[in-house]
Amino acid sequence: MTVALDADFFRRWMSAVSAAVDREADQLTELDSAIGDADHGANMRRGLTAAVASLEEEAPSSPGAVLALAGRRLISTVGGASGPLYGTLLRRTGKALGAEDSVDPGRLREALRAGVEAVAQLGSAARGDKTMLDALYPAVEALGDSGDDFGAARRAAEEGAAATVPMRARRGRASYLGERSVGHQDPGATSSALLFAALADTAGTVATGESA
Amino acid sequence: MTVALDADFFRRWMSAVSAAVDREADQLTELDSAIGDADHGANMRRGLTAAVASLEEEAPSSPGAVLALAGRRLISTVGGASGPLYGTLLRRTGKALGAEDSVDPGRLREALRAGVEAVAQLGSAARGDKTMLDALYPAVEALGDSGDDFGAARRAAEEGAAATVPMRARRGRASYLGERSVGHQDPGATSSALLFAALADTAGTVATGESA
Amino acid sequence: MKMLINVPETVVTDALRGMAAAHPELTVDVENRVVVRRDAPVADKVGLVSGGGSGHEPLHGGFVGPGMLDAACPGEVFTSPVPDQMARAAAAVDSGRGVLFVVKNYTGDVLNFDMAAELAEDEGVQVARVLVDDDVAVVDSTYTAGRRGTGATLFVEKLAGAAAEAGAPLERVEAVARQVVESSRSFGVALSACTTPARGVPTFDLPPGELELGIGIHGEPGRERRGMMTSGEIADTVVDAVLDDLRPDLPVLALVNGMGGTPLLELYGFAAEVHRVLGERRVAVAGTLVGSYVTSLDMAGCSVTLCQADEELLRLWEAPVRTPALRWGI
Amino acid sequence: MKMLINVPETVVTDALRGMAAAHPELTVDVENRVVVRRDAPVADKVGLVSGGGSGHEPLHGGFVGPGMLDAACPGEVFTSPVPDQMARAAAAVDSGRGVLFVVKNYTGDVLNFDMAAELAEDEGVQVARVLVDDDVAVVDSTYTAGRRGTGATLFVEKLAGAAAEAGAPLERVEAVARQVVESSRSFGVALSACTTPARGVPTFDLPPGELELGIGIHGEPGRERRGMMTSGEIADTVVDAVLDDLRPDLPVLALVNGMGGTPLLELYGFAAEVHRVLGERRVAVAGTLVGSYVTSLDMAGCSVTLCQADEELLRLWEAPVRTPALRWGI
Ligand SMILES: Nc1ncnc2c1ncn2[C@@H]1O[C@H](COP(=O)(O)OP(=O)(O)O)[C@@H](O)[C@H]1O
Ligand SMILES: Nc1ncnc2c1ncn2[C@@H]1O[C@H](COP(=O)(O)OP(=O)(O)O)[C@@H](O)[C@H]1O
Ligand SMILES: [Mg+2]
Ligand SMILES: [Mg+2]
Ligand SMILES: [Mg+2]
Ligand SMILES: [Mg+2]
Repeated sequence: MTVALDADFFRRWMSAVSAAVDREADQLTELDSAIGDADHGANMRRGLTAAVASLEEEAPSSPGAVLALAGRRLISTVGGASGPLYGTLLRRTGKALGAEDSVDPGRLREALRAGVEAVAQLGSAARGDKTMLDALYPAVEALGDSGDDFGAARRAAEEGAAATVPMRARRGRASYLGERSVGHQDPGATSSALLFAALADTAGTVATGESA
Repeated sequence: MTVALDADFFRRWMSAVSAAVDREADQLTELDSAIGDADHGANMRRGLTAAVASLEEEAPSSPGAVLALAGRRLISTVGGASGPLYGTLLRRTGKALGAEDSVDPGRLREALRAGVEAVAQLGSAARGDKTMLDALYPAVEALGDSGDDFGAARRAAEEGAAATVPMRARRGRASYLGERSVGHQDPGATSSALLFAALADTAGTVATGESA
Repeated sequence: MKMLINVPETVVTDALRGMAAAHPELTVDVENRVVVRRDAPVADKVGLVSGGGSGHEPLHGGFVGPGMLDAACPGEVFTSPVPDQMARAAAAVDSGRGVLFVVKNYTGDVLNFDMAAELAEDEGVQVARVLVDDDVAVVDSTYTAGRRGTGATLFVEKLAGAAAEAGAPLERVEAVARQVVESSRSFGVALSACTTPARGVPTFDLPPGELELGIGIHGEPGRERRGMMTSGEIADTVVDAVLDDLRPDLPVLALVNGMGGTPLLELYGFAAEVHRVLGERRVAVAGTLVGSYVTSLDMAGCSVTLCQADEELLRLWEAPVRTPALRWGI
Repeated sequence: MKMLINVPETVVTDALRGMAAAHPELTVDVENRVVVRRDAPVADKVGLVSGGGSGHEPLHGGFVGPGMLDAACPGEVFTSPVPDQMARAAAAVDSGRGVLFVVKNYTGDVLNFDMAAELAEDEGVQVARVLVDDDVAVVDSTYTAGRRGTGATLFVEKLAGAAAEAGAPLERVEAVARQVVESSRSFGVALSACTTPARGVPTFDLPPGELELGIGIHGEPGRERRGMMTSGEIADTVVDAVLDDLRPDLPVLALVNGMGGTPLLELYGFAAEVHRVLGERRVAVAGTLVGSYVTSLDMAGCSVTLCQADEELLRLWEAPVRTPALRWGI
């Protein structure tokens, strides 16, 4: 069953990400303290809380406008590496979604692909560098051609995050550690997995007709 | 048996104090960290090491000169409260001993009495203030009229030091603690007990004819 | 870990309120997190703007004032500030002659300052950017995010600040900054980890009897752990690491920097050892600054930055400066 | 506890070697442990000499220079210096107009400075002495050694130093110093104990979740232990303790002082709270100095010193000063 995803769906997605990040903030910070600077949880929480507040206040009416606003808020409230990167992910995805009132999952998948590409370009990073990209790329692929295999995307993101453990970091702070970055899961890849888990949860409530 | 105490006796006394302080330095510092600033052991060790070195180098020929030199060295190497106080104790005692080649114990006792008085005056302190005076006064008294009851003086000094435990300090750093100074033994009284223990040990080797 | 704070969420704005109270010579916009010298924009002067995560104080806010920065933008603890801050700062200090962003080389700082530059340029401010990347503990290769920016930031801000104060145009101020970056290298050592307010426990475990070599200034672990060393041995290791990468044929300016939790008494003793090693290596020292200037909260440890200085840089170093943390000549 | 030292026995002389290396404007006699401003004795100027145990850096050596101290004498860590040091310093700085000893009120300091005064007077130097006793945590009565000297020492050295620099005679310099002492009070709080090099473990146990009120600057325990408080609550407690003893009807100079291990970020946040409390208590603030100036090695914590200042003291405060740790106007 293919559903049309409206602005409300995207708002609920963002709320679900925010809730998940709230719940997992300490865990994200813990991962970041092993190979980074112990702020990823606080960063994501601050940004998403601000984004959700803005979405409630401004209530943008299109999916594209929702993600673009959320992205802008991340950029102007997070700082660090994750602020511009996640901000760009959402902004570019939103831009690619255009101004329509609702989009189908295939369209979302293409937009996400553009968003992830923008992240890779902004951060000059590639798959295997032990970053959020190692969760984002496989997740977008796993959405499938019709773009609605949200469950697969969630699993792919989680596996992608787990697969960063043996990697040696080549981008971001963890790269300073050289070999010592091996053996730890990347915090950004972990938060990306939360992004897709929230997407699957949100889609699940749509598919079964539940309200959020 | 009354013996005449010569310069060599006084040098050996000072060496014995130095050795005792070396041995007990950590313990003195430990006591000082409870109600002071954790330096009494290092202070006494530094001063007595310097004093003994000077005594070896200059080899003063009279008991009075030995104590006066030791006292001056304490003053110029220790610092803190104990430097001027112990320095004054030894200098004044030395001065009171005069320039003779040897002195009898009764004379030493009178000289020590003058030295202890000088300490009390310099520090504006009295018995019961929880200071070195609480070991010094009883020790000098216990030397007896003939001044040769060194064993009794040692015991009196030790008891005097132990008796500082329940006192509330009224002089020195410990006084800052008010009621919280109660329950700890005064470090200066403890080092004074070492002074008299070393005197008894030195006298013991004289009495039994052992050499140091 | 106990801290002298209200709640972790407000440490940065609380500190800004304190700066406002203590430094009437600065304009502190607490809400927007920008510290600006009171007389900005100074007519006909290139503006110097820096910023970065908080927790490195006095860097950068303590370096705002005549002869150094025009504005500083503090982020959350160890988190780069957001573009809006730097864009606002640029607008506040631009006299029409352009603004130089002094950016420590971290992914977050680079990305956020780049975005800020776009915003500022949209508003008609000419922006140049210099990246500070002096930390030789990081191998500068395509396999890393490049060397980190640490102690050399102080030299860049002081020397480029003096050039700007003297009326140099943007290209010249930028060129001075670049020269300082190219002439400066640093290396740091931690004796203890630091504790961020948000986390509340040390960022890594450093057992008694061990130290961490090649640390950054964000509480990250370093590249290597070693048994405890004496101050003299640490000086040998640190200075040699720096000289491995920088072979000065001119006199150097030396920053003997405390990481925050190291007493000044120890730091001066370490400075003596640094001078000993530099003498043994036949490196002439033109000036030495000893203090905790580029810190990691309460981390115990030290870093050494050497900046090879020609006559002009030395002149710029001597030039008057008047900031909360660095002040001479005025 | 790890330290950046060689061996505990040489920490003081190592630090003096470092001061000598970093500060060519000072004459550092490492062997005799005296730090003197290079141009001493300054013709026709009263000499200002201070000193005390080491471990409080930058106090006192960091305050030697034009407008402040002529010489400083560092003792061992937390141990007053010996009389020979102060006598030597007095001889080095006396221009014939006499010397003022600035002495923090501790039994050891008092006794050693008194002996030094005797020695100096034997050499024909006229010596006056001022005792600094500002710490309201100690009840000043016949049952104590009197209030301790802590943060007010900075104000005494700065303000009397300015008077001396301006050419005031010994009695006047002494009178200024006394006025500052009478007008200043302090109170301190520890969040952690400090560790002396000789002992190597913290001087007292301070469990997580507790702090110590009314501490001195020698790692002594304070008078009272309390559950952990916020920065705002600490400011209320500390400022009120000071104002209990000092009821200013003039504006105050405020020193918001870190004990050594407290990050500047936290200290500025605390300064904001101190200002808030002073505002609530209707005390006007004429100037605020924030930093770790009178420290206890690596102790985490803070103290507040308030000095009620009339027009003349404010003028002396503004007067130029040029020392390693305090510098403005020149
Ligand atoms: N160049 C980059 N490209 C893509 N992702 C990156 C890059 N650098 C860092 N990241 C991601 O950002 C995460 C760290 O985010 P965060 O801790 O919030 O920022 P910071 O590193 O500035 O403290 C890393 O775990 C990684 O996934
Ligand atoms: N006013 C005083 N009169 C006599 N003895 C004193 C006085 N003040 C301190 N003391 C003695 O000095 C001892 C402390 O010596 P020390 O630790 O070496 O010096 P400081 O207190 O300066 O660190 C105390 O335990 C006490 O016995
Ligand atoms: Mg991080
Ligand atoms: Mg002591
Ligand atoms: Mg960060
Ligand atoms: Mg002492």
